[in-house]
Amino acid sequence: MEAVAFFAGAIGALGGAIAVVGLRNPFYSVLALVVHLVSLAGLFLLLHAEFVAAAQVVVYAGAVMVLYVFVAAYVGGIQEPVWEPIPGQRLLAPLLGGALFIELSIAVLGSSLRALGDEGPTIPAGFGSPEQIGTVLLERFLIGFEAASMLLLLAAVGAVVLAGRKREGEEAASEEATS
Amino acid sequence: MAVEWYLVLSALLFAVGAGGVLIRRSPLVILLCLELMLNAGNLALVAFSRMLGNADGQVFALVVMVVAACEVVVGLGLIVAIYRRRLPLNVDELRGLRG
Amino acid sequence: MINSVLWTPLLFGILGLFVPRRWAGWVVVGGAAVTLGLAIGLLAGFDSGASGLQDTVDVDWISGLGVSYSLGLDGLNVFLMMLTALLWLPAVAFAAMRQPDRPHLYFLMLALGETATLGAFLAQDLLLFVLFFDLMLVPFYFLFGAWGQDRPDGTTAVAATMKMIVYTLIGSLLMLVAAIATAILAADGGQLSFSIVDLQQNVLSEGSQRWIFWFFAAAFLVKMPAFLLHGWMPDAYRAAPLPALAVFSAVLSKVGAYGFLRVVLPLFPDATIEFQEIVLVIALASILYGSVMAFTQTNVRLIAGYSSVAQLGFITAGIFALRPDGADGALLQMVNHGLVVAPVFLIIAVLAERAGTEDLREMGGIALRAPVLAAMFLIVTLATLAMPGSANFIGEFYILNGLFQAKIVFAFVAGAGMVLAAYYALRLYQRTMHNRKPEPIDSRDLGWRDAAVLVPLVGCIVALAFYPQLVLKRTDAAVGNQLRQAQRVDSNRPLTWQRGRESEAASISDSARPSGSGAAAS
Amino acid sequence: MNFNAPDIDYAALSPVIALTGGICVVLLAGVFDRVRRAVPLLTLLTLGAAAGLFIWQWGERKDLVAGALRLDELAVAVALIAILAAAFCVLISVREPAVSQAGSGEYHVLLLGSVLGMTLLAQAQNLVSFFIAIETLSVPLYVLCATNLRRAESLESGLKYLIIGSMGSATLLYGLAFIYGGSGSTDFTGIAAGIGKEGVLGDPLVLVGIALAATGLAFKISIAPFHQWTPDVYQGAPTPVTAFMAVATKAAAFAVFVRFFDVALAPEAGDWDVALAVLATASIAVGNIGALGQDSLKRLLGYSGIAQAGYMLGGLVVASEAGINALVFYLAVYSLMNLAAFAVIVARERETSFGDEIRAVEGLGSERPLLAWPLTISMLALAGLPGTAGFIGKLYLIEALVDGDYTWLGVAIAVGTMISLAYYLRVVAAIWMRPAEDTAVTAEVPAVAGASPEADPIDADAGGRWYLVGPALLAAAATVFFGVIPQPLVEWAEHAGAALSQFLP
Amino acid sequence: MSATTYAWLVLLFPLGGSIVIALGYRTWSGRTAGWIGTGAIALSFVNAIAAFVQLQGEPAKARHLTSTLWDYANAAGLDIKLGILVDPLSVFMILVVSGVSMLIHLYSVGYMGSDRGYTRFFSYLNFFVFSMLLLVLAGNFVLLIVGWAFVGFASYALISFWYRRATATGAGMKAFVINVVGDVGLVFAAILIFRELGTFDYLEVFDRAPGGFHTNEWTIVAICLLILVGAFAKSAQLPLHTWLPDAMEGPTPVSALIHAATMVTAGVYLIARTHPLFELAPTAADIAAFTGLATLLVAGSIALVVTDLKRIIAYSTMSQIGYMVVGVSIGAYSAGLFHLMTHAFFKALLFMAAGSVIAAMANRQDIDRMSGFGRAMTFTSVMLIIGSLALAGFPFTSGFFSKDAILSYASTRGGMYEIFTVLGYVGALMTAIYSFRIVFRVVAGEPCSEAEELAETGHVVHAEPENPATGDVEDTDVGFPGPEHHIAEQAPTMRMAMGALAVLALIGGVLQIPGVDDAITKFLEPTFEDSALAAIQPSVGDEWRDLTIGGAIAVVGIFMAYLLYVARPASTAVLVRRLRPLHTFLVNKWYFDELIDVAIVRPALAVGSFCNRVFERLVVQGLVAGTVDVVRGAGGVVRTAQSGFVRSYALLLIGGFTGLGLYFLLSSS
Repeated sequence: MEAVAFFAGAIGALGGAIAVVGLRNPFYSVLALVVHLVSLAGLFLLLHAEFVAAAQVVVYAGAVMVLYVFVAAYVGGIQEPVWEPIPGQRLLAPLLGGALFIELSIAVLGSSLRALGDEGPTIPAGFGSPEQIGTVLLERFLIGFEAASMLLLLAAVGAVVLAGRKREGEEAASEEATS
Repeated sequence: MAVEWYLVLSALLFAVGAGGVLIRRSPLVILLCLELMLNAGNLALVAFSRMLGNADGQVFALVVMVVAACEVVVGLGLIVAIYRRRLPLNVDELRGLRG
Repeated sequence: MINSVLWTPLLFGILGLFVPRRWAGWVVVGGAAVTLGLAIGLLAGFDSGASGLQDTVDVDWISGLGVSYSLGLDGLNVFLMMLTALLWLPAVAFAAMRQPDRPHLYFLMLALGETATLGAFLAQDLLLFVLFFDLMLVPFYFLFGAWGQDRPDGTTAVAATMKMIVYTLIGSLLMLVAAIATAILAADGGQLSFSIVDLQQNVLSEGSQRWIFWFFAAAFLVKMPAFLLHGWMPDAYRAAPLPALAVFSAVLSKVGAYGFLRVVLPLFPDATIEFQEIVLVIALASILYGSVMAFTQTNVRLIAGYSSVAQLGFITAGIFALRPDGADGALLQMVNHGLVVAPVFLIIAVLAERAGTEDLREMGGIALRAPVLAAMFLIVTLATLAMPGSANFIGEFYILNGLFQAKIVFAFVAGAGMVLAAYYALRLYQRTMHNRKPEPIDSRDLGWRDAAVLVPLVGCIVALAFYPQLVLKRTDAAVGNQLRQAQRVDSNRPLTWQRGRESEAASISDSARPSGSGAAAS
Repeated sequence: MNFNAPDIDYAALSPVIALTGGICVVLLAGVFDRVRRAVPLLTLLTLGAAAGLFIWQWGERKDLVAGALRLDELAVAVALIAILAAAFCVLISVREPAVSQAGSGEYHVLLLGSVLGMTLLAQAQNLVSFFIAIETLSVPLYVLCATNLRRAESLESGLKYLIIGSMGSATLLYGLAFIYGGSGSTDFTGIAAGIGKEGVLGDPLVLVGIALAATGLAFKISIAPFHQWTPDVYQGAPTPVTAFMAVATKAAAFAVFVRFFDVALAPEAGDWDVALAVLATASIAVGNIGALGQDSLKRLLGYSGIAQAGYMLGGLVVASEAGINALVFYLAVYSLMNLAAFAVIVARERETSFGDEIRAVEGLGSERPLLAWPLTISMLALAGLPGTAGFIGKLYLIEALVDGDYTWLGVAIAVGTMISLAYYLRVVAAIWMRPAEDTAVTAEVPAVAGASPEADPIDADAGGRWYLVGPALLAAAATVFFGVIPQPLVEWAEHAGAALSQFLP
Repeated sequence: MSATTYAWLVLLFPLGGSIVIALGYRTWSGRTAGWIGTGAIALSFVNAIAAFVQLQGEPAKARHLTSTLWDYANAAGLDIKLGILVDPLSVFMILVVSGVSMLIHLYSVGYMGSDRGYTRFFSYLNFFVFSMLLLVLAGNFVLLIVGWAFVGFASYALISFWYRRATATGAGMKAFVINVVGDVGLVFAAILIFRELGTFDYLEVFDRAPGGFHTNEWTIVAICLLILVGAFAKSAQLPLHTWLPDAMEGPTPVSALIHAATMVTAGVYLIARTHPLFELAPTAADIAAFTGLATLLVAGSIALVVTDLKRIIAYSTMSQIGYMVVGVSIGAYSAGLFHLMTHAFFKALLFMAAGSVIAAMANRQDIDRMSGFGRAMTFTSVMLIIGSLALAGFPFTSGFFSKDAILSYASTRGGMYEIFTVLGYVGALMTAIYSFRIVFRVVAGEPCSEAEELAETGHVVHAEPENPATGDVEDTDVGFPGPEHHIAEQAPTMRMAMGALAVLALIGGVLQIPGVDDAITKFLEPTFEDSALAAIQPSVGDEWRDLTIGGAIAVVGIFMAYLLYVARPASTAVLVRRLRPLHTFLVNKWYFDELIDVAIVRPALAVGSFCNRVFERLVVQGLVAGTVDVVRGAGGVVRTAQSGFVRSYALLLIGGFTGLGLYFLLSSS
């Protein structure tokens, strides 16, 4: 049962990922990413990470993806030329991707850590529950938590700076550039 | 299922994401691919967390989600700024700086 | 006292920044004069019999790194200090009379150059030595680059200077690594010290000595410059402003040779003996190649430049004879060559002003109405070619003697250098001063101001010719000191003269043993 | 399940808190037109307060907030460097076009945010705070790089930095995940204990994790072959931001690099030291070679930064107290040297129509000696010539290297320095040995032929403004001062090394 | 005052004279400088006489006085003192040198009267005398080398005295460089002596030498050969002689003083001085003797054909020095030195007379253009004849006694040394012929136009000054042979000097007439007392036999010259035609210059040009350029990689990681 769930999730996550990379229209890529994220959330559930899975769906697939969709709609369809201007890139990119995968897999499979080979230890009830996560977060990772909030603030400020109100003179500059 | 499986899947996702950055030219899609890579990391973290029976990894994964969100926000902001500035939304054409 | 000698020039250089342009140069001249006075004071108080350091200053500078600010005088550097102080004065005065543009910077750099050079000679801490050794380049980079002349063929002064700096720093930086390695290996986990005297106590293993030796040698040989490493010299010499070039060629090149004596011989005796012949070959190649190049050049600066290559070859050969007579001669010759080359370049400046060219083929007949100039140049020329009767001859004689006793074949080859020297030096004199005067050349005698610069210098050459013992008396003890390590390693090398037959017998019995040096080292 | 609130040492956290408070204040101040002019001042005050509090905490060595952070001299030293760089950046940002583009409040908030990230990073002692801090450092920088929205280069540099930076973060994250998996802990000391165990030591999982983490960190400090963003981003970003980035990012990233590798990964030191040494050599080569023939000063400094990072990495490779001392010393010196140079570049950028091209400083020696000297000293110091702190820094590094049996890396530094002379001295030559370009004089006319239409307005007196000349002179004077009297700085750096000595292998 | 004090004074006056003249170069008007110079040398001569008197006052055994001023260079075991040795040999030399110098100075006061470099000339000339005296008085080898080099320099300075002539400066350079070769030889000799004996001091060296060396041991032979390099370079012996004929570019008094009377004989002095060493190395001594013999023959043969008046005399000088070298090498020390002295008299006289003639010819020196000066310049002609008679060894002139003393000694020593006697007579025949070739060409015959004008108007011809060697028109400013050199007839000082020398040349032989007296041998005895060879003395009968043969040969030679140049003037042309190859060979001076050119000068220049054009450019600069190119090329690679494509940066990042990861995987256990 668990295996089936895993493979379903894995296929969803992988398929989504490949679709993100492979689809020509960015809008579809965004949608594919949503599929990927949701599948991943399923895998998180299998790993007893309920809170993470929930956050994944709510925050990520929900909020963040909405941003993507907006922007994708705003900037419109972007045509990517088929012609590859960088010599060797087309050959090397998949090659390196493959090599990367092989290396990481060797690291995982070649590791002598016993725990890798089984499902993991029996875990107490409530592992991964919001309560436990909350406790760990506030007891041990308070700084991370606080910093993350500052980071969000800063990112918001950054987004405002970059995409926010139009400032005087900007139109003029952009007109100049187009003319 | 053994944790290995999750990790191998994570590695595959990481590689796919990396490959995507290498071959896609739309900054939007590149951002998506970066998401893929971070998510691969998250999967690994959660898998290890399961393996170790230790919730640290899950908390880490949550923090990574925040980070990913921040990167997305800033990245999208940049894309908008570039678009407003009437510059091509193709990373290959953004090569005024080189040499 | 020794501190004030070292820092006075720089102090005056900085003072010079705050006076009007016209006076900037003269302030630095004043500084050089004060320095010379102080240096003479030090020389007067120098105890010529002692072989150790005198007038020492030793304070912690960077205790964390084991570097101390340590200065001292001994027979090795007392005359090089004098030489520096002595030559800087006329060079600065010569420049001050000609009022270069941007005088503030110009004279600050000259002053900094003097301090750095004095520092290199006086430093008794290996790292301080390296520091000053590198620092010397900075002012000359500015002087050559900013006040140098571009060549019609498109080589700019800046490019030439750049080549010089990069080239000479190759060695210097390797030397920095080597110096650090020396101290660390010698400390062997204990208290780190760069003091040269301390380092002499713990000689490194032969393996370490080998590479460290070459790192140091690279720095010193490039600086001189020695054969094959002189690639920077032609361009830099052609670009440089002559007053700066005078001190550069006269004094800075000596730092390399001095470094061999001060650092390499006592600290790396095994490597020194091992590589003696290689260095000697380089030295001889420098003598021959420098001479041959000097007599085929037509640019007057290059003749002087290549002649320096040859002369420094002699000096190196003297040092690497690894005998007191050779080293004494080398030290004397350093002083002599400095005393000679500085006026040569100043005279070249004077000649170029009269001829409007620096090409030998377009010069001639300047002696016509310039008897004083001709006489000065003649004396300098004769000293350059080490005419017997000059102190230069005594220097070369000692060097040849040392070389002869150490490696007879090398001595004969070096002897050929003396003949070639006669040719190129005299050729320079003749082609500029004698023969017919091409029309545009202005044969004017020295003005009183130039004479005031040149005549005392030539006076020094003549005075030293009468009494070279002035130098030898003071160097002898220290030289013996520097060679002690090498002697210890190679015990069959006699310190002073022995009856030929006795030393022959000694060497036979030594070679009968399995390994003379190995036995001594254990 | 009962909740045990972690023990929070407010005194030790006070600098971080001050920074956070400052961010809020500045953000608010930026919103109101009345007080907007005071934003730079407020920023400086914030930085000053943080610096003061850090200095107050100097000498403390303790774990904070359940071991997430560690306050020690290394952290304080690096945080001070970052704050110093930020303060310089605030000064040289006055009248910077990018500030008005981004909005003064936002610009300075981002700056302070980045500083906050750096101070956290310097103290980070577990993987989560490490990762979040490095992102807090980076994300504002991505934005800052792009703040000159009118210039295509600025946006380009922002995007490039973001893409490569995120990729580096992802790699780092992946590595951290592996290390977490291998060691079972997120605390540095726990990791050290975990990977030091029999059976884990030398495990491929951990080693590949180290490789991934090394890649991510090496990217941050511009180590070849992960350096390629550096020249482009340095050149494209607004110059004050470049200055800040070049100095502070490097310092903070080095701090965590040291803490992570020399503490957490110390048991594996025998595996990573050679690899990092090779990377250091590669950086020295690539940085120095790439800088030759560059016409853009910022780009040149970018490449030079790659090379300098290579030198500094040596201090980490040897994993000794001396190495850390040397590294911290060099970081401080490196900051001074670069800040002086960037201040001058900013001045010339505003004063002439040549931007950051090397032409902009031609004839500077006779035109503006007060700018010429700092740049000259900076270049000579970067080249490691004696009389400047750069020489002492190299000496310190090489000494540590030789002491740690990495003499060949010391030789590589020497060789790299030789090559570097060619471009550093080229700048010096431009300053002193060339006449001023004619067009530099006609600075009043903004749109000279060939100038880009995006060219920022020209301020013909920029070279005389105190907030540009002052920092430049100050940094240059400090460079010379510590070149002549290095002992105080050496002692300062020695504290940093001593702070880690108990963890070192 | 002791002899050494006088000796120091002997040195002091010329040096002081030189400096005083030089410093006052603007002050001295007219002939003041000449008189100061002459006076200084005269004082020096007086002191030399005083030293001689003092030395004779000492007992014979104690006639080796040394005196040291100060330590010159004393370190590392090399003890070099500024010291002199006063013994009969050095006193003999200072007498000859200062005496002849004084007369030549006197001559120059007149002769150089209108030269614009007058002061400079006397300063140089005084300096030369100082140097020469230093050379002979030096008490150790180093000081000897100093003097040796100083005379070389003085010679250079005076040869290229008219420095605007390229030929003069070239000749000066040649002389100097060859002399430096000699110096280097001496330096090595000194160093080798020091290595073996541990001292540079003459007396100590001679003292230790017999104990230090076996006869003909390689070291002592090497030392002697090195000394010979010095001696031959200075004394113009084969193959280092080529500078001497060219040295005739100098003013004639210079040729008389330096290149005839004094400096060139320094080699002879040196061999005599170091005779204890040579006697330990008979092989070296024989080499010296045979070289001297070869030189005397070669030079004599060349002198028969060259047409430049001064060059004939120069070759004759070489030839005569050959005799002296033979003499001192085979052991005839006093005879050799006796010949040195008489040669100084008559050769100086000859040069002075030649100078007078040349002045009358407006500086032309080709004897083919001269004739018939007998009437126009009676005094000069008489002097020329006296000098030539002495040179030819005409009975009872000074040359007659001195030259034959050498040959007589050789025949007495016997064995292979007979060769020297026989070939020495052959040389004597040539000497007689060429010396009277001069006389007959210049004095006899129809007066040439210059002679005629002089005889009729009493004025010397004023021609457009030209370089006798190249025919170029001279630049008429300082440093060119002044247009009005004086002839003896019109200059009393010249006449005084020549007259004195003529007397000496005629009667100088009386000092040592076999069977009558042997003043020189007696006087020099203390110096050579330890010599085995000096003890060999030909019997009076043998000597007179040889003198008779020599006298006969001289008469025959003069007669042959008469036949060739006076009785049948056309016969020379016939001879030249008949013996064309021989004549060409001789006129080209046995092709020595060409040989040296091909063997040494050209290779050196070729090496120089190779170094300059190829080595410096390709290797030395190539080393730099190559490195720069490599670095630049690498820079190109780095900058190409920096393509601006962010994706390629990402690629490198991933690639870099892959490599790094691979390394870690490989290093994992």
